Amino acid sequence: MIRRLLPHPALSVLVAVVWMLLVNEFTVGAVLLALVVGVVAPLVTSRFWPDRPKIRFGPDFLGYVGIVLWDIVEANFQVAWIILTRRNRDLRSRWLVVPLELRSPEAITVLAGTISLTPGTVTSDVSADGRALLIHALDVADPEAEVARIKQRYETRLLKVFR
Amino acid sequence: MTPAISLLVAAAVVLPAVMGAASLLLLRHRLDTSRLVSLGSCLTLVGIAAALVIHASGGTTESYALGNWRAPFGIVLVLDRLSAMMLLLTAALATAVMTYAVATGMDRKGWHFHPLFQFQLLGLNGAFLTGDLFNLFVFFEVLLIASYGLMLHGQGPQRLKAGVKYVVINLVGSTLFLVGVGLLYGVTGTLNMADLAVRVAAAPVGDQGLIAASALVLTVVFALKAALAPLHFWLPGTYSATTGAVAALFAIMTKVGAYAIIRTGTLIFGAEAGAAAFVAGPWMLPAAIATTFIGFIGLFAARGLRDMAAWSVVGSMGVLLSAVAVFTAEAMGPALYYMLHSTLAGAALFLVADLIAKRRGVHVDALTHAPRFCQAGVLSGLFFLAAIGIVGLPPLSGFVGKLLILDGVREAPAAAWIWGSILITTLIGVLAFARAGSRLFWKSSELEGEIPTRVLRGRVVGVGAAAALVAALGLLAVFGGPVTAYTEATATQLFAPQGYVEAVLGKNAGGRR
Amino acid sequence: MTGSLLPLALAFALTCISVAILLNLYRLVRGPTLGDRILAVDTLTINAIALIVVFGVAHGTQTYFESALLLAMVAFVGTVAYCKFLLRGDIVE
Amino acid sequence: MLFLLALLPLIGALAPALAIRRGRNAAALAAGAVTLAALVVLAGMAPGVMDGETVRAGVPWIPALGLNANLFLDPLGLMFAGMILGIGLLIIIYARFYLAAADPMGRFFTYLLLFQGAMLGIVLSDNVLLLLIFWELTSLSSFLLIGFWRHSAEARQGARMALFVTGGGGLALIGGLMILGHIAGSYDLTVILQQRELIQASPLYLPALLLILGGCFTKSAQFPFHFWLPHAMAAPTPVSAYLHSATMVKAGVFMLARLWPVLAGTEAWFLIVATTGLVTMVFAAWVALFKDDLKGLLAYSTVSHLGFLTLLFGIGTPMAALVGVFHIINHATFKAALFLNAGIVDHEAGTRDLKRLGGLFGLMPIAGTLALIAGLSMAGVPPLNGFISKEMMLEEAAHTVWLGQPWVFPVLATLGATLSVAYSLRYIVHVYFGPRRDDYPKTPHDPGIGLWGPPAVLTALVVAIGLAPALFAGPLVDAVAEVVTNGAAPHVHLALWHGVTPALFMSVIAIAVGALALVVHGRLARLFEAMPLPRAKTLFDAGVAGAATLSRRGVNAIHNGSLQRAMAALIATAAVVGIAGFLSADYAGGERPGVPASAAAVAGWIALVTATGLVVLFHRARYVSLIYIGIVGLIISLAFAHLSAPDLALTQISVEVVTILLMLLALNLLPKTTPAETPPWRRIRDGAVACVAGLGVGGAAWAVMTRPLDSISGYFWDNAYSGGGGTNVVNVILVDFRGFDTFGEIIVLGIAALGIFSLLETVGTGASGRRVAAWKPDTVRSPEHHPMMLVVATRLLLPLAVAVGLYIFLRGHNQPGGGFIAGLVISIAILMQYMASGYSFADRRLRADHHSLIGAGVLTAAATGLGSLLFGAPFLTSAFDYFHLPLIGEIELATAMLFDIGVALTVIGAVMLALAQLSRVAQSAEKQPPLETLEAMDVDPSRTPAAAPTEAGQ
Amino acid sequence: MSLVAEILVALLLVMGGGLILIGSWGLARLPSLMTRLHGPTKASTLGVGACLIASMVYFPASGGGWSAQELLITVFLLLTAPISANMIAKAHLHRQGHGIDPNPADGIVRGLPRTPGGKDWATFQGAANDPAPDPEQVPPARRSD
Amino acid sequence: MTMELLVASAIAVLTAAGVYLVLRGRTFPVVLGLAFLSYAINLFLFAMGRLVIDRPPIYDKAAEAYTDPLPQALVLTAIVIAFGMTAFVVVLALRTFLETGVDHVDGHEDAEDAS
Ligand code: NA
Ligand code: NA
Repeated sequence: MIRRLLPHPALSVLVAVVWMLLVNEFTVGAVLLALVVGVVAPLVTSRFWPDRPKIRFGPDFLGYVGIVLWDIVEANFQVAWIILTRRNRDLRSRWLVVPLELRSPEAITVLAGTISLTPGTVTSDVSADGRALLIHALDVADPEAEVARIKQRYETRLLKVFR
Repeated sequence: MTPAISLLVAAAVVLPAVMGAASLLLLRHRLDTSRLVSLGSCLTLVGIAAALVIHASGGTTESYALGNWRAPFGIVLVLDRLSAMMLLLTAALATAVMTYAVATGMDRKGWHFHPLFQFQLLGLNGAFLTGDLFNLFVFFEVLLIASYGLMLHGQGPQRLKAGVKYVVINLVGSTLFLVGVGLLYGVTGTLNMADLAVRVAAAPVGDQGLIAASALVLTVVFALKAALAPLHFWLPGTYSATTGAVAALFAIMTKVGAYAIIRTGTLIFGAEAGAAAFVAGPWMLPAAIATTFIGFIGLFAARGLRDMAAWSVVGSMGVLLSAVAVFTAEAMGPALYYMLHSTLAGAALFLVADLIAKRRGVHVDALTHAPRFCQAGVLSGLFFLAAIGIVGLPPLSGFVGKLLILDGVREAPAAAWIWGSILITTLIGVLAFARAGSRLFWKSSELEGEIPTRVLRGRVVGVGAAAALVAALGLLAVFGGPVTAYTEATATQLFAPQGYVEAVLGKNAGGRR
Repeated sequence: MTGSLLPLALAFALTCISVAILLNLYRLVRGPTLGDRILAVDTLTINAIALIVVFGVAHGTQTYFESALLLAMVAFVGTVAYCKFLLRGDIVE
Repeated sequence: MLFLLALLPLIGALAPALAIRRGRNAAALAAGAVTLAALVVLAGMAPGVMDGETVRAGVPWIPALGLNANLFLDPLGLMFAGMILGIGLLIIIYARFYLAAADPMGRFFTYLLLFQGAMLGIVLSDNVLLLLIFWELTSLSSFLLIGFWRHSAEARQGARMALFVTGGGGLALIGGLMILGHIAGSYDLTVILQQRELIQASPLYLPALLLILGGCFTKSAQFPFHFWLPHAMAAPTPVSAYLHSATMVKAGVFMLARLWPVLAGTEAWFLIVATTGLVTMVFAAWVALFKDDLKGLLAYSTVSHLGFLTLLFGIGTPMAALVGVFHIINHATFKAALFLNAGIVDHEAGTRDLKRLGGLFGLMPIAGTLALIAGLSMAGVPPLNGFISKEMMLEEAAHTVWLGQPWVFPVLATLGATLSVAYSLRYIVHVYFGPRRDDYPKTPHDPGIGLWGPPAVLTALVVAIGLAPALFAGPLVDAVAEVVTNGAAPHVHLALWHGVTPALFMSVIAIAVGALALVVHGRLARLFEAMPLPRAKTLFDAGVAGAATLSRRGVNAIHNGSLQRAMAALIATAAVVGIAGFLSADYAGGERPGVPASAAAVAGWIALVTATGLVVLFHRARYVSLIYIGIVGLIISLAFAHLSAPDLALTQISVEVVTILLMLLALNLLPKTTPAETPPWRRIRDGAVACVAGLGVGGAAWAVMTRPLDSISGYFWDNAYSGGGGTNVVNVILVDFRGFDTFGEIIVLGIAALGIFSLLETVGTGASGRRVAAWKPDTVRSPEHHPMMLVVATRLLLPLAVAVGLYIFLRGHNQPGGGFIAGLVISIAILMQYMASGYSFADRRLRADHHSLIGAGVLTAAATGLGSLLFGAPFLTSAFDYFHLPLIGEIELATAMLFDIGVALTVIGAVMLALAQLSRVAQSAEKQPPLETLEAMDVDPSRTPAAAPTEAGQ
Repeated sequence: MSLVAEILVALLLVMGGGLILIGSWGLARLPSLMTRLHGPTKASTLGVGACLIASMVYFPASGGGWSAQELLITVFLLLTAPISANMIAKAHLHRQGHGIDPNPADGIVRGLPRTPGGKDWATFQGAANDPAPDPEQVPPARRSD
Repeated sequence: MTMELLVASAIAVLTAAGVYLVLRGRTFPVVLGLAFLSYAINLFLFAMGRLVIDRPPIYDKAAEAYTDPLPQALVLTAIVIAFGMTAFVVVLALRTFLETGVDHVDGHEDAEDAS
């Protein structure tokens, strides 16, 4: 019953939070309505969720979010600096291949998104077997080190969040 | 407005809307029920419209405030002689066409015929009743989009090609409509037609250039619908490419344009409108005369009966608008009578053409001689009468209508031109229809054999619907006295727009909020 | 100092965004590839969101928030559709 | 009684059509009975009329027009009615025996009675408009009669020619009579006939006269409008006899007589009418002499005699008019008899060709005798009636001076009479006398009494009037002439012998020379052959064909079906007319202070103009112009946001993206580029039109924006919250103040979706089905259908977007948002799934029936509106209230919200129906639909076993 | 509004505006599409984010209600920007791989790195469960690889 | 430089572009032209309420002046209608192309030049 009513509890929470952000007022009525929406919206869209990723919303999750947010800010300034200062012919832009240990599409997507949002890298494609990401780096001196950094900094953490 | 009458006024728009939606929702796959509902709706509308005509013939104009908001703030429906008459005309035509469509089974040739038909009626009735200029635009769009669907009903390459042209040109027309409406609002600050009449009359001199421009732009839009040359290019292809029943229904579509010209031209841009007073007339008159000639000369360019019917619609619009463009009550009464006539006559001709085309196998409606076909006798008679009606020979209403117009415009400065165009084009029409009929019916008797016809649907009822329209032309002539009395009084009412303004904006106007 | 700092910052931000929009336009016109043009439109839309937000701050109103939210959604859908067309020709399959 | 008389043939016309089921005799009997009944009615009224009483009957028909169904019977009407019915009865009897078994007799008598009724109507009408109705009805019914033998090309052409000429004349007559009525102030003949001075003094007299004469001359086959009449001979002979002796062609003469009191007597009248009559008389008689076809000869003789009559009425003296009246009777009797006689010859001998006839007198003594008498009357030989009226005519001609020349009329009249003698004698001699032949197509003998009886009756009249004119015709002629001349006619004692007058000499010359002419007929015929006479039919046919071709070419050249032309015409007309209208009246510049533009606004403007320019420049590259146009939509949304229109911005933003999706979907199956095909001059022309239109609209916008506005909107501000229950005034206007607009608008959207559905439902059939089946992608395509990252992201976005949609919906009444935008947002969220995960994935999961959504949406909106009717308020009256709930606080419930739900449902239904249907078409175009085998994501490593990469990699 | 808040808002606005400008400047000046992708996806996103945070700070500080709506936009952008970039990159890879309006600056025409698994990148090979691509279908520009 | 000038000139440019494009011979540019005309007319209608910055038509105790809400409502209706029409005409163009194989508005290659 609960499962049928709340097919994706985490999603319900997310939707409820989003709703609260939207209505932007913290009253009992708003919270009640948020709960209703949090139940209803995933319910009506549950058919579009054939598989449910299992996510641990524990300290690993929060840690990951924190690291990514920090990296985003940092990355932006790095890229900004490159844009402002580096001459085109000095750019060491190249392709990187990140082999994946993650298997769930959701996890890979999160990793890919993280890579795109963080310093000088954009996820361009995934291999047809889903075991590697193709990444374009704006300015990288040592490709192997960069790949290793991505795997170590993001993928290992994600492996803990996505089970 | 008494409760009963206001209920009827509301029903004139709500009924087709609800019937259309209901037949979409519930009856999509049940043709028989759809047909019943559709026909029932048409007949009910005839009853409603008849009651409204009787009520309106009392001479008072009344307004119905939608949402209970008073004019000019809310949208009002206005019942006067003209709108009541147009409702009745529409309902009567729709009933005949719907009967024909059901009898011949053409409603099964594509999707959604019945909802589209009802929505078409909604658009027409809304356009005739509304007292708000922007709402008129909305209902123009309703009737246009429904007409696109109906026009393309059954499809096929020719129809699709013609459809593209019809749709695109009307979309540009709609854009122009908004230019006119917007400009008028920008200058006067209102949309209610009665209020516009008041504000245009009171507009400072410095605003009159813009008002005149908007009046003319609106006239161009309406003239496009009314197929006034040089805006008539879309009509022949469109009307001859669609099914007979739809073309017959479309006989009223051009009249919507004429209606809008008459309504805005007498109410908003009437005698009180300063520089914009009847400003469209001098532009329309030569165009209308040219349209008359183009339409009737176009009969010679026709390759088939449906082409001929389409061209004759153009010609009759020319005649109608010639009288309208004079913008006097003396000419408007005849114009209104002719409007009734030409709508029914055009529709009758389209139905007859369709009946003939259905029976001639591969020859369809082409003006070639081909072996005899089934029901040729009765159809030749109907063709003869419909042609007489269209061309304007006695004893049907076309002749009466033309006499009325000749009589009504005789004081106009351009009377000689109008007379000449009407009389000469009548002769051209006679010649063209005589050629066509002689080829279709007489020359064909030289040939042996008879075209085998597949099992024909609507042998009796389909022909009956066409015959009913032809008979209506006769009745319109026989009862010309009461009908012209009505149209004459309507014209008088139109040229005394104070009644309309008072009904919409006065103390007794509808709307309690 | 209060009261003059914010308008200056707003003016600066608005000017930056305006110039950014012109730079996006430059890329739009220059291309050279279709991808560049899609990217230019996408960026322009993102910049438009910033414009709306800064505009809201400048006028002290939050009435335009939904416009920004919707633009974010639409920029995404539009970009995806443009790209999907280049990849497959058919955006819904 | 008069109505009965007028309506009897018209209503009775149904009788033969109905009776034909009982056989030919029944049909003829019915027709005869109707005619006889009418004749009896007429006879009943005749004594009174002869006593000087005018029988009247009338009802107002269309008072607004002055068209009254007024009838009157005076001696002129009586004379004509008598001829119409009397000869009509004879014709009916004759026709019964004349027509072949194969001829559809019911139809024949129906047409004949219709024609008879129309003719009666003309002569009985006391209202010119009523008369015109009957006049044109004679043209129509004669068209049917002439074309009766529809399989014959001559009959068809003759019928058309007659209709064209007489119908056309009728139209001129309409003009003329209406002018006459206009001058006289009434369309009632009785009134008009009293207004001689007024009419002849009017500046409109001449136009009226010319138009009326146009009607009369065409109907009465006056030169140069005579040519239709001989071709009308293709009709069955009874028809010819009827139309060309007593009825149809006499209608023109009747009009001359009827209007004689008000029109005659002027110089113009005399010159036009008398001259036309004279020319026609001589010319037609000359041609008649050389016609080898019996009916052709009679036809031209008819034309000649009609000229004779026209001449008489044209002279303008009362005496001449009296002679005209007399000759109307005489001509009717002998000409009808002769036509019937020609029919007998044709019927019995099998030919009407004079060259193949001769010597029939012995074989057909009865017919021969009748022909001899009637023919001599036509020749004007005493003691027959034709002689008397011809004598009187010559007498009048002898005293007529034409343009100061006294000899013109006498000489030409005598020439006409001479020719008349010649062709009449030729008829008699070349048919009945001379050597008997053995090569007649049939074996001639006298017919039964059914065929010779009717002409015999007429011939008896010929003789009777000839011998005792004062007895048989005198009173009638007297009375009629009295009416025609408005009392000016002298009382004349009609007699065979007038004494030795100039006319007698002229007659003698005519008979002598005429007989001589017959003797030298062969030589004259060669002379006639040598004279190049324009062949009217050829000319007419060429004229009609030329006009038809010319108009066809002209019309087709203008109406080539090109949308571009139509569009250019529309836009150019609107621009020219609109600008001209603007310039035609005063314009004062506005005083409203402008809003300063910010740098961002200028940047936006530059972006807009640049993107627009890019689209125009590169519109042939279709895909990229869709990218450019996205910018335009974006900037406009920004402009709305900037200019205090958040609802508009939201709407524009969401509509924009749906439109782009739609266009991309369509572009997939369309050509990707537009060919360069427009010549430079056209581009310049279009550019010029575009610039004028742009300047016009932009200028109008400028003119309006710079002036102050006094609008009705203050009311909305005052009432939106108190009366509409919302703080977003735009939304309250949409769902409340102007909810009716919105009601129409959602219906437009719904219908558009239905139309799209109907259009695409059949795409798999016919030509388009074949094209879709043969469709090959015209772009290089990546093999990946549904990229993983996209699929995952859009799944997460869906519930969020739905929440956003709900949010936008719920707050619409008070803040920017509302049903329409919410509907679009939710649609976009669903469309995102379609795009990312594919059609079948999404469609399978979306179980809503779009049709039902549209229907339900419209019904919800309508039901909300109808709900107010229950409370006695008008359609769409809104209601709202605030409720206080524990914990939650105050909430507002408004019917407008319900209305907005209808809007949202319709929008979702319409958008989804349209786009889903469109993408379905693309699916059917794919050769190997990968849909069934594929999951939503192409790449999904969680599905692939760990060992898979190495296996699959090889 | 307090001076601290004003300075904070001003700083955020300046930073936001600056980052946006730099992002777009990158879009304008960088040499190839793949490099241009970096500018907007990062700088602009953060720039918008900065503006949004400025707005979040501004309204409560100026006496209006506390508002977190802006956060939602930021989240939304962070969620969608990588996907947009990915799709643009894929479209670009696909077209460059097939030599359609070639632009060698990205190194796509010269050859992309191979995948470790032996299968090609998804844009060129499609689904794992698709049959092996037809040799004819192999992008001509990449055959030399 | 005033907003009025910018808006009026933008309307002019959009109208001109729309007109030029609807006069083209193929359905696709014509549809683009219709879209431009729709943009132009929406702006035009909107401008008829005059230009006002930051006075949205929503009750606000702080604001002492508002924009004219009526043209905004009209434009909303016009946008929706134009959207429905555009969708219809796009599909009609596609359907006609599929049926006839030609995407010329006249159903065949350039009729106007042929005459
Ligand atoms: Na709203
Ligand atoms: Na529109």
